[in-house]
Amino acid sequence: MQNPYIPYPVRIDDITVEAEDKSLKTFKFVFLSDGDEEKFAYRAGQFAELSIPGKGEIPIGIASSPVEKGFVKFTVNRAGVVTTHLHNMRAGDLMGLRGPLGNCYPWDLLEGKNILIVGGGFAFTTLRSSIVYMLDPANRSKFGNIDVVYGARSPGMLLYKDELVEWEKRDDINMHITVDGTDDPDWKYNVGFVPPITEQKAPPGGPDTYAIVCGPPIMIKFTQPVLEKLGYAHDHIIMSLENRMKCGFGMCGRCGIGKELVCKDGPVFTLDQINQTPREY
Amino acid sequence: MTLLTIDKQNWTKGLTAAADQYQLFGPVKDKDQHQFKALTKGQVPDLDLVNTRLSPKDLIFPQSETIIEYSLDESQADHHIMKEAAKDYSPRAVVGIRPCDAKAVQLVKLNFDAPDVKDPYWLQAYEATTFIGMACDAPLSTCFCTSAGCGPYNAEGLDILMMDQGENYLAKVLTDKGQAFADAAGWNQATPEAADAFMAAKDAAEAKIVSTISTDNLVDTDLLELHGASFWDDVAFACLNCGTCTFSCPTCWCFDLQDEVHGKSGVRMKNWDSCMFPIFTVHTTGHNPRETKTQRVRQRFMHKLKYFVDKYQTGIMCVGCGRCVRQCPVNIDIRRVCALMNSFKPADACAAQG
Amino acid sequence: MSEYTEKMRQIAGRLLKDCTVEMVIGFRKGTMPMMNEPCFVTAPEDADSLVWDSNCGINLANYLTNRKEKIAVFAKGCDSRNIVNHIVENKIQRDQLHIIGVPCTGMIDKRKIHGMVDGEILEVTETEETVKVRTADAETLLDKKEVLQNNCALCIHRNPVISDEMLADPVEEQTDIDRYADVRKIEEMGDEEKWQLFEDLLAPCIRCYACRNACPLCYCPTCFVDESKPQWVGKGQDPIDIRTFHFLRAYHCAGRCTDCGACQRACPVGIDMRLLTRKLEKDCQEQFGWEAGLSLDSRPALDVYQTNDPEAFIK
Amino acid sequence: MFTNLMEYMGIERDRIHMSWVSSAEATKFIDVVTQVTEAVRKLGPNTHFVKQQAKVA
Repeated sequence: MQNPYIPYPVRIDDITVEAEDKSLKTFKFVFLSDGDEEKFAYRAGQFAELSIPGKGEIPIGIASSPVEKGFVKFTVNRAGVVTTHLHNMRAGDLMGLRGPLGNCYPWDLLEGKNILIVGGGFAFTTLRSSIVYMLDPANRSKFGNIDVVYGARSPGMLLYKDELVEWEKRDDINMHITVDGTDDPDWKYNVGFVPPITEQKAPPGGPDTYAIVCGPPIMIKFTQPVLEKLGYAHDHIIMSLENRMKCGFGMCGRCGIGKELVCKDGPVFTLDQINQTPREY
Repeated sequence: MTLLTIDKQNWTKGLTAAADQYQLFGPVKDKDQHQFKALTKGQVPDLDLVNTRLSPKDLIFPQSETIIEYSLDESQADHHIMKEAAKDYSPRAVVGIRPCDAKAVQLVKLNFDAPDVKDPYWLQAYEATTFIGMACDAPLSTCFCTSAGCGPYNAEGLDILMMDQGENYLAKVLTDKGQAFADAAGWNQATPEAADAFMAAKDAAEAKIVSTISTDNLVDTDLLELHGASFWDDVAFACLNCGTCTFSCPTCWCFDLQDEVHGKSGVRMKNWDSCMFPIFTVHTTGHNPRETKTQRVRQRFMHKLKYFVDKYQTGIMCVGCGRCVRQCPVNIDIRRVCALMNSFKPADACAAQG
Repeated sequence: MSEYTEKMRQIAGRLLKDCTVEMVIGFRKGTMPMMNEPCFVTAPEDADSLVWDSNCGINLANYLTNRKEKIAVFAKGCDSRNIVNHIVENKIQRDQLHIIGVPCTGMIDKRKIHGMVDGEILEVTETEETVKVRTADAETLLDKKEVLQNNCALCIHRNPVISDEMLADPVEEQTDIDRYADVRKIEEMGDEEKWQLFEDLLAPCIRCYACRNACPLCYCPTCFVDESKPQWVGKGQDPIDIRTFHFLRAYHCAGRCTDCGACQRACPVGIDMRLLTRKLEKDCQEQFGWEAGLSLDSRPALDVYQTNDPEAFIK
Repeated sequence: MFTNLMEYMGIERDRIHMSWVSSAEATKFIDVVTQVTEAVRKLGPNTHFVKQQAKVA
């Protein structure tokens, strides 16, 4: 019997500091045992439990993309016991990885459609995974227009800056990068919160256009009416929820919202689905 | 299915014989209450009881259970590698489990033995266990099993169902596992003619259940409207948010995962948790989706009487054992709450908001 | 006791009708013998749901913590002392409260009664002095004094220490009570015997935290057992973790505990954790001459420094 | 009070020691540590409040 509680042993291969305040680091893991990487086959939007013996586990969205082989990446905000410990670990240290867990963005449904991605802060991780997946030469033709609105508090808080610059240069993806504010005179992108920038830049909704939204609650709250105004139906707005989790595969019971479990039935839900559950997330 | 008669001398002898092949658990008297415990060889479970204080769910789902072991000692080759803790899943039998508690195991099984993912610890313990039930001829006034999808002679989840006939026990062998246990115990006096006596006793016992609940409207009531009903503050007011109801409940399965380290070696364990506790859902940011007592109390009742009903379509997540009714320190009564929920009309909610 | 109920309903109705308060906190009839449920009433016509008898042992001060409304609350002697604590500790304001004092002759202990009769108890009725217990096949008349909660039997503050109106004339206080005979007995034991005593006492604990949550003193937003940074106590069923919880919780209540008995009453497995809290109560009395919750003008003993505080423990 | 409670639970009195030592009182500090060490040595290894690997199922 496959034991879903036992993590795959992994080694920290590389650590990148992402944010200027050092609260965000990206961890690149490689699997210690042959075959584990294949078993860990995932799709963009799924998460995994980063498992540190002696400290515990933390559910984190997978930031690397299924088209990237040989490693998996997670961007982690330093907050609680486990993430603080993780931030103090070094390349070469051993730990565990349990997953992939949860559902993913509905890629079969999204095929042939225009995609609007709206992201804020460090919730950009699974969105990065999605963008890399869609931009892969083998996949790009499967999707229509791709628009990305991504905001952070300041330029220094944006994740994956090198990639953002690269994507800006491409003509098969429309990037709308924004920051809440900056005193950098050389800043050549948008300034403003994500919702108004979405209103200005995002394409209108329609049967062939889906929005994927991921960010802090306050951003989601104000982005939702904007998308409605732009003509996005509730079943065309796709969101990824967070709740306190332990097991990650639907046993331990704590992440339930109504009859849905965020860890197993989610974390990805359409706004339509969310509207049918109590808002206990 | 075979019907056996076991005279009471043979009962004790049989259990002693079966103890060679099975680890036996059964109710024993512990101060003012009964509790399920491991039986020493030759020890006879005390079947003259009402309901045990805690359900026997911990025999399969211990309150604290080590699931993973690891070493943090970097001089060891396998340091920081997390491994399944060694467990004993040799055959065990729980003797004298009540039909309500046995049915509860089947409800919990829906969670731990889902089609797509299994909890190996729960499932292996479950599979190793033979359930030998004792029908319930003297229910309490707080028992409401017959209207909770169960009953004093309910056989669901049992391998053997026994009834007390004074001089002897009548045992219905329901499964191969049950037959194997009867063989190990040497119980082989088939008495098919006793079937009528069994039926009569069943009817008599069911007639003794005086407390009932109604659940007929729960399925068709809108989930969100019930969630927004106006009675939750009143229901929750007295609640202390302790874990008594959830810990004594045979169908509550929520748990926590915790690491503990001693020196250089550590374990990860599963501990019972409770939706009554504020920290059950609190995010690292401090945000708590179920911040208030009312929200937590509502979660417990909605889970048992609505979410579960909608999710599995097998009725409510309650077997009517009455433990939470009897043990709640402030007398919050699931029968009363169920009545409120079942008779809820969405118009009430509108009026309350209006 | 039925006079109490009648008067309570009248008072509650009056206070709600004339808008003296927004809510009244009391008890309603329970669904089982020897159980009542704490409840609130906000409409005058609902005042008739209130009841009073010897099954109102839950401490209602526990339901006042951080409330913002204007509240009328029924208070036994112990409840009133905990209300004093609450006011002193700023958990509620004095002017928010209309305290209706309930002189009390003790609450009955359902565990004791269960132990004294065979079979399931179907009905319990009481008079001033007696408790009548009916089971399926017998009726037993018990002396109420014999079935009081242990803390009530030892109570020396049966009358409320603070109130805005009284439900009845004060009852006679018990005198010549030896509150600490069992504590002294433990003090005289050897170390191993003591250790074993608490090992046995706490063995049935299931960590449901009913004792903590029933206690009006335990209002910390996050209890030390629930802290994760740092984590003070293991979360499993290890006996050391269980003991750490119980003795530290008791210590946090030192100089504040009124021995209302809510913890023991709430415990689903019948642990007498008052053996810990009363030891501290005894020491507070001996070392500081302090009894908790008697006056709005003084702070708990461990909250203040006085030059004559004993300091023999500092070597 | 704390010491009393510990003793009440079965922890030997001499295992618990409370002192005020100022940062300037080096010699007092040495004395206190020596005293405590002696007292505890006399009592032998502590057996209570020592958590081994969690004793659970």
